[in-house]
Amino acid sequence: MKLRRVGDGGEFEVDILATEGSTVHARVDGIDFSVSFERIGDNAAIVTVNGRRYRVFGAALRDRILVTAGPMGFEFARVEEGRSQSAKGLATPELCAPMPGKVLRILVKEGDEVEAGAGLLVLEAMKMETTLYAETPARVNRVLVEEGQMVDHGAVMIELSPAHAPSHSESGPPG
Amino acid sequence: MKLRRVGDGGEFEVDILATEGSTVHARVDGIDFSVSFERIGDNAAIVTVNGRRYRVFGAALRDRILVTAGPMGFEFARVEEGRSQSAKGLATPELCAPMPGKVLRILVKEGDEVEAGAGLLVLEAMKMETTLYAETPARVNRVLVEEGQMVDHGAVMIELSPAHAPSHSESGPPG
Amino acid sequence: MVKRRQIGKLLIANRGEIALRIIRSAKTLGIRTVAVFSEADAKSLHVAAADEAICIGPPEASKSYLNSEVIIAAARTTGADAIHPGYGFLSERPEFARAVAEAGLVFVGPPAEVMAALGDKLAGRRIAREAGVPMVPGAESASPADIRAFAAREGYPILIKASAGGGGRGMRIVGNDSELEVALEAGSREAKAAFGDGRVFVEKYLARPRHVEVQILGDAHGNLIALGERDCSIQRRYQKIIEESPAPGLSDSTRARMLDAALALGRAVGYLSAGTVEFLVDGDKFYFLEVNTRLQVEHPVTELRFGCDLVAEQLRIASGERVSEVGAPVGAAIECRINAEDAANNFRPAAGTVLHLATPAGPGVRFDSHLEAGLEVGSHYDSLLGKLITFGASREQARRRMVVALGEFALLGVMNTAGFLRDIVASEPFARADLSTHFLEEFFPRWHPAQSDGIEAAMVAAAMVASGAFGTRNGRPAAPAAAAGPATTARRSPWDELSGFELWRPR
Amino acid sequence: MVKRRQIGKLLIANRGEIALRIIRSAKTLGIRTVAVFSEADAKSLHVAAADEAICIGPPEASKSYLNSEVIIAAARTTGADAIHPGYGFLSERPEFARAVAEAGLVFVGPPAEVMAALGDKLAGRRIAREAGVPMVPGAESASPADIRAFAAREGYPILIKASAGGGGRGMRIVGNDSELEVALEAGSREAKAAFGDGRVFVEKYLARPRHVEVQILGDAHGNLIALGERDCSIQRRYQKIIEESPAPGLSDSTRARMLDAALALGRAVGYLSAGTVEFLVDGDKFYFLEVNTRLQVEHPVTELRFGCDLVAEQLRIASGERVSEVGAPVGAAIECRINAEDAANNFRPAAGTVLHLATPAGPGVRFDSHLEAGLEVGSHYDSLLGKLITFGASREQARRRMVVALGEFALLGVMNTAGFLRDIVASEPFARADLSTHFLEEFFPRWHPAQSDGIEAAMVAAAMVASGAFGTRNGRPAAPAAAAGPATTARRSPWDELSGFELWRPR
Repeated sequence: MKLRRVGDGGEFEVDILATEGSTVHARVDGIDFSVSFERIGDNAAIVTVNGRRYRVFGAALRDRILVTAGPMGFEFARVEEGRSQSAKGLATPELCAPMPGKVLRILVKEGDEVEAGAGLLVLEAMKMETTLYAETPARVNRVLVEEGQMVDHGAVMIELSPAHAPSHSESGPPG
Repeated sequence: MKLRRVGDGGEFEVDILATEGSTVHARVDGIDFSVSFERIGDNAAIVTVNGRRYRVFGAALRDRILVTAGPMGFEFARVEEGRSQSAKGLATPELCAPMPGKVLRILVKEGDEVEAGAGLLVLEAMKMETTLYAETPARVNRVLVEEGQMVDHGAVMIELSPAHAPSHSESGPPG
Repeated sequence: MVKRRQIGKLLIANRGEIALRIIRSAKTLGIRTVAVFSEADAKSLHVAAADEAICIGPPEASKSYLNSEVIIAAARTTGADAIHPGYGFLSERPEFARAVAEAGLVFVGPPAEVMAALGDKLAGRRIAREAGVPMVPGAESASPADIRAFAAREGYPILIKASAGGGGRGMRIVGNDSELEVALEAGSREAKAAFGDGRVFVEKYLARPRHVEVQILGDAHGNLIALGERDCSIQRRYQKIIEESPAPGLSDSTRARMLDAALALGRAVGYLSAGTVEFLVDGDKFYFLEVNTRLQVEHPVTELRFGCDLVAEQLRIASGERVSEVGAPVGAAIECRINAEDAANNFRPAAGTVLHLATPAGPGVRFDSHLEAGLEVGSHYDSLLGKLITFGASREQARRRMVVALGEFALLGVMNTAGFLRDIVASEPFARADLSTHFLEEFFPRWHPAQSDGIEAAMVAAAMVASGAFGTRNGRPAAPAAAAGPATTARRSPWDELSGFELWRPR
Repeated sequence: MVKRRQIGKLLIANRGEIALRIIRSAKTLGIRTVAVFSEADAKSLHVAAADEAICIGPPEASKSYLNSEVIIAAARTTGADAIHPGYGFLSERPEFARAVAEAGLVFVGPPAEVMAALGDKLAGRRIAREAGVPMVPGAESASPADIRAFAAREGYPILIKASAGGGGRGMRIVGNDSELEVALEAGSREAKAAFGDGRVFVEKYLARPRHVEVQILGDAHGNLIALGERDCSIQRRYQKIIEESPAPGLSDSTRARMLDAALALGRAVGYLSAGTVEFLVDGDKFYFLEVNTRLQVEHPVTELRFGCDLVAEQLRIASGERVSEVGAPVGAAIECRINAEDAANNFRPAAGTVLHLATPAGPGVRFDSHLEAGLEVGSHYDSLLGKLITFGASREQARRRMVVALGEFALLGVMNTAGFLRDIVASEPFARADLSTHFLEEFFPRWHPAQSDGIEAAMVAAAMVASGAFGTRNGRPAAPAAAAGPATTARRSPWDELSGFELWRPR
């Protein structure tokens, strides 16, 4: 299956090939490796990779897959094959709210073609303004929110379609 | 409804009479009083009694009701009216295992009439021997376990019926 | 003659970890506690921990935690006789301190006048200069001509700062004459928007300074003591993220001069309660930065070294008692702030529900936090989830304990900075204490968990979650078996537990 | 010339809180860790915390944690070069220490000969007497005639003790001649059954003694230090439940003489690693009790006062290094052992699954525990769930912090002693430190939560659980709403949440 790291938009193909006892043979982006996977609770496991053991917790939450390995947290989304086809070149065909907040400013309008790095929308949350950028060129199909509107985590705010080139995400470049 | 404190066998009658907002009017053993009951989670609440607030957690586990109020833990069992009738004079008509363990010795046999305070059975758990006593006179109807047998928490080990007098429990007198 | 006024009931005008922290100390003094909470915090730990709790309004801080009238009314309603403001929110607002006093209540902090004098950056600098505290060369003027003259004298780069501000807002680094006018205008505008006061001042920009601050504590009997220093150089966008005490590598003579300077400043204003005098340190020179007239977020590192309780001291002082005797400091302490931010994605604020939580513990480990399983972390307030503090006989022991403790921390459901912090504390530059306020830009310019430990484990686990073979929706277990059964006595093989899922079949 | 032997990988031959405690210290020293576990402990925190883990057998301790061959084989398999035995299990078995050494591994503890000499009560008493340590008047004989003569000389009551034993097994108090024969026979039989050695000895019974012990630490370079004392008087059936340091009310001269006596004894045997010399204290007199040749459960109270890490010291000493320099002790520390026992019901062992857990934290609070939500507490091992330790500048501050910290503790699913401990620590007799080994019999003869705080709250909550209006089966939430939804922004009234249940309608 194909998963996407939420934020940086990096995609990878991961498959579980086989298991023998507690050993899991996996393939990530064409590279095969084996891990030991021992469940120690409903959503907890000890995963050993290259002799290093990680206490891992995992859960699915709405459209996201949350995983921690030690203190590190990861957020993934499943890239659905059919959808991925129809929105080729975009990691997601939608700009969703990465956290609950208030839409401060909408920087694009329907029909706009935007370049990679163009600001799409400014969200206010936790006393900070966060600008959400296009990571690749895209076309703005629909804007579903208004300035001043409160949005929940995951709310679709802008619908996009591919312009000329590959992938997009709701993350901004490091500032 | 009638509840029994597991261990000391004390029974009390508790009813929720009414609620107004977060105020709960309750009656315990005929005495009416009011508490404030604010849920703060699926099995957590802040309960205020006589101006003192307690963080309370509660859950039903098999035949038991577990409650904590601050650091204090309580274990209750519901006394079913019908059953209570048929085994009048006994808090429980059964001697159940208060913890998982091994039956070391059975001190009675079927048909025995025992006095209050008589040892019924010795259980080994956590490196300690625990003798389970009759708190009131009773008659041993059936012995359902053998010496050396491992038992789970809550397993019925001995069935009792009333002899002459009131209540019984699986707790021992302080030693 | 100092007026003694026993505090019987304390209202804590704050939330989160600091509200809980204050409640704990108040309880050990036998003081009853009143929590206030916005509608977003009704289920929060500080509400459960207090003896009483009262709702003060909707989630927006301006309508709840910043609403001084409602808070003072809550104190009246509950019969509280004192208010502790914590940090942030109303803690440095002289008008709040004044209103509390006028309502006949004890304000746990310095008097409003002291707060007002030191809270204004220009006035604060004047007081510090008069007290003989070294200042970064600077000019208190917003005129481009004056500032150009200053820059010609001291050289670029220079720093433009808001007089009324804090937290980096309104700050601009100016590298040359041509940038000056635009930067001045923008800084002033930003200062006006943020603080309602557009005044700015300029100073010499130090290339690689450290941020070191001195904890002071004064009582109404004329006692004023300095409880060592804290190095808070590791900052991101002027927000401290790692603090420690003592400041590594600081010479004894510099330390002594810095403590003396802080005490001189405190004496000049008759400082009362806990306060912090912040300095920029450049080699063995130090320059006044500002005074924070409140408890700092990072106060625990001082507590661990001195074995004292700064909140208890504040409460003692507020009730007219003397500062406790404090011994010489021992060992070293480090604090890491764990924030609800996605460190991999430009530290974007994160929100969510705590689905699983593992908190560190053990010798020399303290975790001040309001986190618990089920907590909903929203977007209304700042992003601090908890402060992990370690103590050791040496800095190296405290540092290693921090690495181990951060390794024990796990929080599923809210993206946070724990992994980022672990990588920093475990790093060579941090181990050799190569500290400056540019530490992160220098050594961690583009930190990413994908370069880190555990990414393979996470990817495999994610694939298993996606396919339903591991974890559960919303972190809630589906099968009641584990909790309902008796203590298991036989270890099941992973195959037993997992074989029901299709993914575990070869394909 | 002392042999240096760097420990690269340490196997911890224990479980529960102490295994976790040892892993933490080893990690801070850069030592890799190997956990061993029985089939009952596969999901336990010490297993997750270690760098490696290996199953050593079925739940029965005799087949796992007491199985020295399997444990030594596990060390070989994993390439561990040292074994830490913790406390309990194999920690005081000289034959295990010998087998570890013979396998070419480092045993973290004293040499087998020292352990053997001090482990035998009679031999231990002889060594102590020769070292000039004061002894309770006693006689090393099992003959009724000898003992009658002793009693005639010293007066009743006298105490019969097992030579090989510990933990109170085989102990008998004898009040007069007529009880003697039966008690002797029973004590000897019990000693034989428990320890395979029926030898007993007698001594004068002290009416109201305190239990005070001295922590010693010796290295292979001839250094031996004493790290203060601990008062462990509060015991139930010879099991310590509350310990503290310093021993309240002990005069400086008595303390100094006691520390000297402990050091003299340690020097007499060339003591190595951490050990504890236990005394009975009667006013300003003290008498030798026994030596524990291992880490004590209650070692954290010493660590908090001295700012040291006793496990790290053990590991340093085992690798041939010197004991660290330790400063003067500061403040006071108290430890409470939270056991899985139903305090209201004759301290019956309790078992179950941890459905909900709230652990205390804050300034001066340390909680050493392997508890976490979901842990299954079984009946195979001892009942210790965790140790809550508080530190304060004074005993009173430590005590108040303990009361507050115990108040924060909540554990749903396993009956435990936290509430009982809170009542003790909050009590007048404890506050005034009226300590003796009879403390509980004197002041808490029939403690019961029903006389306590919160019973009404618990009864109402229980009624609501019984009717399905509160809590959930097995502590598992039924409705996914709270976790699945976005952060709530409006507080729901209790009515909204509860009105669906029939109980909430008037009836």
